[in-house]
Amino acid sequence: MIQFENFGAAFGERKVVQGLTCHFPKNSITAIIGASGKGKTTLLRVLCRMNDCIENFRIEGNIFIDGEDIYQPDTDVYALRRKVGMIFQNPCVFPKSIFDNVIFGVKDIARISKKEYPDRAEKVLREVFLWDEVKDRLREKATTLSQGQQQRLALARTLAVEPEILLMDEPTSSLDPKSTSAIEELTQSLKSRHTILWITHQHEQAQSVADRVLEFTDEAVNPLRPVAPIMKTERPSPLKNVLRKVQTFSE
Amino acid sequence: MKLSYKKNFSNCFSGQAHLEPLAWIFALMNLIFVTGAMGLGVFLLVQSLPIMKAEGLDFWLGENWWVGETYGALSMIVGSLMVTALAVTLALPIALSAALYTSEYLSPSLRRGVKGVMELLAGVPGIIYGLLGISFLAVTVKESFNLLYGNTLFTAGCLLAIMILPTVLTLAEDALHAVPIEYREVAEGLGLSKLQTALRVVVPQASSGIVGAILLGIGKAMGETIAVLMVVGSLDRIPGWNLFVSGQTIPSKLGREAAEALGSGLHWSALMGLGLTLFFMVSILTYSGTRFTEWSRR
Amino acid sequence: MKAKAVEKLVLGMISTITVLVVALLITILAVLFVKGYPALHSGFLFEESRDFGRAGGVLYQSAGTLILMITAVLLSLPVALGSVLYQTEYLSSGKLKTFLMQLTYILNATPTILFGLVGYLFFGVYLDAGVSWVTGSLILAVMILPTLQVSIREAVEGLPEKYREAGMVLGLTRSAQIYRIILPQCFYGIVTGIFLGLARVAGETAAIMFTATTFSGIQLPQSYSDPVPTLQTHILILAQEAVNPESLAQAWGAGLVLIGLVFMLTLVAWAFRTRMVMESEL
Amino acid sequence: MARFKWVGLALLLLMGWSFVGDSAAETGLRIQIVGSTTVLPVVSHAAQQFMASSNTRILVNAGGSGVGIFSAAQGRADIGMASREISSNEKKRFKNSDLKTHSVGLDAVACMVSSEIYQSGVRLLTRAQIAKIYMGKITNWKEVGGPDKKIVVIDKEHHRGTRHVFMRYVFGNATQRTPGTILVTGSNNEEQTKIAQSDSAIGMLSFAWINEDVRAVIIQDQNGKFAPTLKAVQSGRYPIMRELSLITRGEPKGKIKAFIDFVKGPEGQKSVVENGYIPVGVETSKP
Repeated sequence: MIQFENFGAAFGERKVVQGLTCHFPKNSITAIIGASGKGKTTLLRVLCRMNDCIENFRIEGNIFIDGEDIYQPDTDVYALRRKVGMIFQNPCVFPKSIFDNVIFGVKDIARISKKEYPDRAEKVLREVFLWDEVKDRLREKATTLSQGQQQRLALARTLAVEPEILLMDEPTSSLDPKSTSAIEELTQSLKSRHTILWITHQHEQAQSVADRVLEFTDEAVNPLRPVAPIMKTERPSPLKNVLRKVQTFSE
Repeated sequence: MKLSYKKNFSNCFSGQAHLEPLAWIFALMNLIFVTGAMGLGVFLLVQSLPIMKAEGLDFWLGENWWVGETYGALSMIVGSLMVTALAVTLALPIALSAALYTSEYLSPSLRRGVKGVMELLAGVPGIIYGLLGISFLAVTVKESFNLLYGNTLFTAGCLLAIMILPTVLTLAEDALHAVPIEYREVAEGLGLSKLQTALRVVVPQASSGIVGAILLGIGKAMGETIAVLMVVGSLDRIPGWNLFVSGQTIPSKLGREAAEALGSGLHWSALMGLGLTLFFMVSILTYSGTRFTEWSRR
Repeated sequence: MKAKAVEKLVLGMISTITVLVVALLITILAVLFVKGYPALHSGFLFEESRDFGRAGGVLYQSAGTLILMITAVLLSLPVALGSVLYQTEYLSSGKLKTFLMQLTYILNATPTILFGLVGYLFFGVYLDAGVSWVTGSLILAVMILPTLQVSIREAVEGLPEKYREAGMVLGLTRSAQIYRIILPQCFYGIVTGIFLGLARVAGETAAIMFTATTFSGIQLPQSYSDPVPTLQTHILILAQEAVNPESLAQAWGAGLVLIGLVFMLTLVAWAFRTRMVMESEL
Repeated sequence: MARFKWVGLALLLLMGWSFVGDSAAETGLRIQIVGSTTVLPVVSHAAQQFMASSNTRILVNAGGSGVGIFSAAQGRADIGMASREISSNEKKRFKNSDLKTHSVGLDAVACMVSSEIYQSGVRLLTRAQIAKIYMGKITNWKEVGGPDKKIVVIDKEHHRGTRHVFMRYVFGNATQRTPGTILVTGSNNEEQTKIAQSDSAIGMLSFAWINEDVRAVIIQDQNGKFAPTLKAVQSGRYPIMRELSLITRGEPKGKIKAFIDFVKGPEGQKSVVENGYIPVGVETSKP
């Protein structure tokens, strides 16, 4: 599904990822752990080419999704981003109604007719277990929701455009325990249809949610050591062989 | 380790952006803006070429401006500089100390009140200041300095000082107020008094904003037309060191003769030359201001 | 002890200066009001001026000022909006961006009379529009372009990055990004800019006095090639007659109307700015 | 997005207004008049009356005689107002324009002083004295029999018709440089204001601007003394006289001719008199 080949990324002279080669199979949940500033977020962002607009951001190597190099000059970036959904650390809802938020992406991409909007909204809101909480207040401003609800709303908004890959950048770090477990449970249920990459700081969370773990390490002088303990997976640790280097530089 | 990084795709036409009509419309709008801005300068330059050819350096060094005979802009340049210098000398110390007091000592509600008044006054039209100038200031100047007439360079300078005061004050205050509160806490924690903190910590931190405010004030004073035109006396003569005589500034000269000179060859060109001179003076001021801001940020 | 005394002295000085400045400026406002108020008889705003401004009201002058203001902003807004969005959303070359910023600042500081001169020669003479509504509003449009650009840029660049990114990951095209996210989210910022631009136009005299208005014979422009009466030039004409008590009183009255207009616009801009701040803090 | 729709709508409406209206304006029902501030009051009043009985719109604008002649010659205005003759320079520049002058009245330019000076006894100035004052050779009123006060010499912008006429009388040269000048003014109103505000000023103004703050003095030259009275002017003896004229490019036609005839006719001439000028047809000996 997702294949990094000798991938590296740098902001100007500062390299954040170097020589990464690894594979993420379809319908798997991979947890990515490691200290901050080690290129975890960059790894997710390059998958939907979010860093295109950052001046002096450079990459090397290749990234393939479904066998296609996504950094070709003729890549349809918008189609790519529809295929790859991303959830951020802090939930971001638009100051519009809940309903408008859910169909925000659908509206523009318009793959379904307007009549189907409510159905689509209901479907994805049910998927994120938010339907019962908001079904009576779809016209209210989304900003009135709690943080946990907002994060689930953001997830619903992303699911509504039916991405194949879900990138979650510490989606629970700003949430209370209850919302956290709701999101964790939810992610499990999404596994059947999506390939999920999940950045987290908590090892327990990684172990309970993910099939596999990719760890970005920072070992004193030599920051280059790859560690790839694999949990709850049928296949024995392909990552250990694949992850030759996860190289990070801290300043 | 190879370092042959791919160029990323961050250029303006990333992906399919160049296929969007909106991109082209916006590019067109941008082109209009650039053409307009550059056009202004180029137009002034082209239009003033005949006078440069005819008068050469004497255009800037000549004292006599006799339409149809000779065009020397020195008296207007000197007048502009004197009036601006006077306005700045009067307004700056007052505006800056008031800004410091407003930012560092006033309570939030009082500060908002002062800022409100200043922002309203910064928007009062030049024509209104002109009206105030001819009705009150010119008469006051005439009487308090025992002059024969009130339309002097000094009157114009005072009027400009009052005009730029609110602008400089409110912008300088913004710059001071934007300095994070932590700086002040640290400095006061080290035992500095409030005034020392303000002068040694806050003011240097805000220096680029303050310089910006000052330059904007100078630019505004230099370019003001209508209010100056109404009180300056409009006499094309180098005033020497005496501020209490009538004189002429570049904008007031332009305002008076523009309609008449239109299309009349060398006279129009001479006015354009004046315009170009003014444009250069203000542009250099603005440019050095932005450069200073960049430099001080580093 | 000495240091303390110095500090007290300085503090006393700057507080006195502040009080004096505020007092001076409030006095100016008060003078404007006191001088202008007597002229504001009941129909001042709704009567046309008679006897070349010495009697009557300022109906058409106010209307003319409004017309010029609005056309100028309508002409300027698309260009300002387009060029700012082009610079912030499409352009990536840092050098070009810096250059365009410099250009904006220089244009912003350019004396308004120069816009009048060059604009009149270009629009009025070369394009043969003469002394007219269209010439005046085009000149004013160019004049406020940098003002609008600065405030629109402030709003667009102040938009929290998270909104852009949220739109981006949904696969919105750049155009969609602009009209689905940036324009609605920056609405209050842009409106603030518009009102500041309007206020700037309302206060401008030098650029229009020989390009857009006329002494008499005009009420409302019947076409874009007609001149427009304005409050600003009305005041200028009356002020040149400062000995004549009636005309001077009329000038102050017109001045008060003009200031009222400018203040109103500024206050509306404030109101929108407050809303902008509130929205961005959500 | 809906919020932006009104902007587009307003733009369309406004454009509609300006273009629909333009077709009406193109039918030639609009006369533009520009020029001398001396002629301005006459023409403005006449224009108001003319418009009341006609669907023609007449736009009148100030600017000075130079602007009037120039605008008429260039076709920027239908009629130029001038309070002086077309100079030889202008005749040369606009020789292709076929300028036609239509005299609508006569005006006399007086030498004005502040009322304080007048009251202190300066009632008469000789031509030589005025010349010396403007050349900066006489700088104190006591040299011409007034109080011990410096003279505030007020000049006009060089292109003004009043200045041309005055300077031609005083120096024999319409564009004389006057180093004695202290203040320069533009319109008649502005100069009147400056003379009134000062208490020791001298200046030049049309008779129409004489009032209790701004007084005219008797002028003396080799031909005798000339009091600034309407009688002296009407007798044609007053030395600083000028024609107030309307200038067209080629012979006027249609509405433009109708308006010029209106100004020359009884109603127009009434407004000439009301504004303090002398109607056409009075015999004078021009300088």
